[in-house]
Amino acid sequence: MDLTAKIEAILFWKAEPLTVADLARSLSRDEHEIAQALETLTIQLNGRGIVLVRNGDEVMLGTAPAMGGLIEQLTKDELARDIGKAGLETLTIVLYRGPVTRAEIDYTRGVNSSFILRNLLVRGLINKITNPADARGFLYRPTFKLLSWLGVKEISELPDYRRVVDKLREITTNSITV
Amino acid sequence: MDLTAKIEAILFWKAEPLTVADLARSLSRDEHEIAQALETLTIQLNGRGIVLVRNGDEVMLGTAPAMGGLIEQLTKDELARDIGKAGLETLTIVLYRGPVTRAEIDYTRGVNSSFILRNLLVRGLINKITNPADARGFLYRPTFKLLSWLGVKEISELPDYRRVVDKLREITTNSITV
Amino acid sequence: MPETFAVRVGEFEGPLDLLLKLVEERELQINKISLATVADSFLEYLKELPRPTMEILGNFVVIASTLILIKSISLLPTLPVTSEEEEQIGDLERRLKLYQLIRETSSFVREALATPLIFYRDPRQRVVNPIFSPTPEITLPALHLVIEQLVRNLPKTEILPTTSVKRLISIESVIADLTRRMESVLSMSFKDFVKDKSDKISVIVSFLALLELFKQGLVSVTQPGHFSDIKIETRDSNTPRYG
Repeated sequence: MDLTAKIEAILFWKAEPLTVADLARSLSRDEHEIAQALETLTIQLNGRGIVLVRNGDEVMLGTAPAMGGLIEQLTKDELARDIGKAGLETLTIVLYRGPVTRAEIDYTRGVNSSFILRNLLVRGLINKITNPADARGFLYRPTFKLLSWLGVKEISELPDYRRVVDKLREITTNSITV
Repeated sequence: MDLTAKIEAILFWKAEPLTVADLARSLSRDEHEIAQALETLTIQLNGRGIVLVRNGDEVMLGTAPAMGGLIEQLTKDELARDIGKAGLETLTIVLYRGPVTRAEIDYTRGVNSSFILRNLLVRGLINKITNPADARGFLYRPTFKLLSWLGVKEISELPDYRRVVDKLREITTNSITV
Repeated sequence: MPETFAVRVGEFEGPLDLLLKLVEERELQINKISLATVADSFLEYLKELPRPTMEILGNFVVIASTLILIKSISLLPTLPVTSEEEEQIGDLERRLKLYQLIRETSSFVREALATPLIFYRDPRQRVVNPIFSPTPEITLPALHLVIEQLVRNLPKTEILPTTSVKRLISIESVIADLTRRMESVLSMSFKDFVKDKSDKISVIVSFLALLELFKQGLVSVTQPGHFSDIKIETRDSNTPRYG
């Protein structure tokens, strides 16, 4: 695989801005080679759905500017759609057990929750904070706006709060291996 | 912008599995046009850093399998790929026989698979969909995560896929129970 | 207990796994003859199964019943076999072949899991400016309903379900029962022997015990005609015989 393809793969996966120096280090090449490969990548992406975005010495991949309208429409559609059973399940676990790890959400639901968590984040129903116990992980908690939408001033006003939390804690405490 | 570029932009931006029907709706095209554009996209991405991954009627963009080693070095996450014997057998049945019912998995393994299925669901290696033939039941099928672990763009790239599928069919054809 | 046998919670070796191991150990093909050959060894394992895992035992006994059928046909060729039983035997052969193929293939899958990977974009990175967008479904009563359901469906502390399994009689106790009743009646028919055993598994286990005694030469089994009952007699020469 050539250098251009490697850069494209890294930028695609990272989904955040990287400097030319970052790329040079990751790929064990000098910055001049990286800069040349970035030129080639820009040309290769011409007419495609994604483009190379440059900002000072930082680069990242983004959707082509001509796609702006389409993406805006998609965002609107996404927000208008119901969150469904998966969304309600994930939301209740975050409400009753938050701040909570994804592992506990997954275990409680019995399925993997990564896509639905993103959806709830985009909708501003939950937010994530760094896990003090594990710097690489996150904890999810309800937003204040969600609480006021539900008309509760604090979490303990949720229906049956004490009993549900005790039950959830009892069952999940010893079971999560992640 | 042509349809292929639009699909590429949506898949890039969404970063989650989309069905052909989802794309058709978002782009106001019929599914046949989408399917053709996906073929074109697969060819256009040939030799690039990213690939189109297919799983049943869903598609998603991922990094090219040849980049796996490179990105694995860059990722700090521990990739826990250790799966026990029961898990491997169940994954094999889901991969080569899926979408498949729990009854068929149990029948094939000769033991109750509910515990191992829950484990694989939580790890995001399989997911379940409603069984079109039985609304109360589920069918289990591989996820994009499982395909990515295996480094294949679609299930038919699995080792020995054709031979195993043919042999499985041959054994089960005159079966009474399944 | 045979050292190759291990029951591990969540990842135990099932009956097909065991049966396949027995056939492959002897480098045999999967067919009726090889299954009759390994039936005894399989039933030995069945005797050693730990008590608390009734569901696992249930899985084993179902397979055992078919093996006993195969074994008894090989011992008593005159034994009448229904077409349903023929199917049962054919089905076991197929299941074992199917399982063998899956197990073989799972080792390819294990190797494939070590090859380079495909990576996806981290979708969480896309959350830039969340726009508060609740939907009408998000209400306290709806959330309450959902959490109650989740709590109910959580796996309980004991992982394996222990219900739904018929009570099983240990092979040892059946052999003891058979011996005791033989001593008092001297000669009895198999129908008498199983008459107060209503469920299929008890009959199967009884039949297994009978075959075991037959093999050990403790009883003689006669069957006057193809469809007649099997007669069981002790081989004690001091006692009078009839029948």
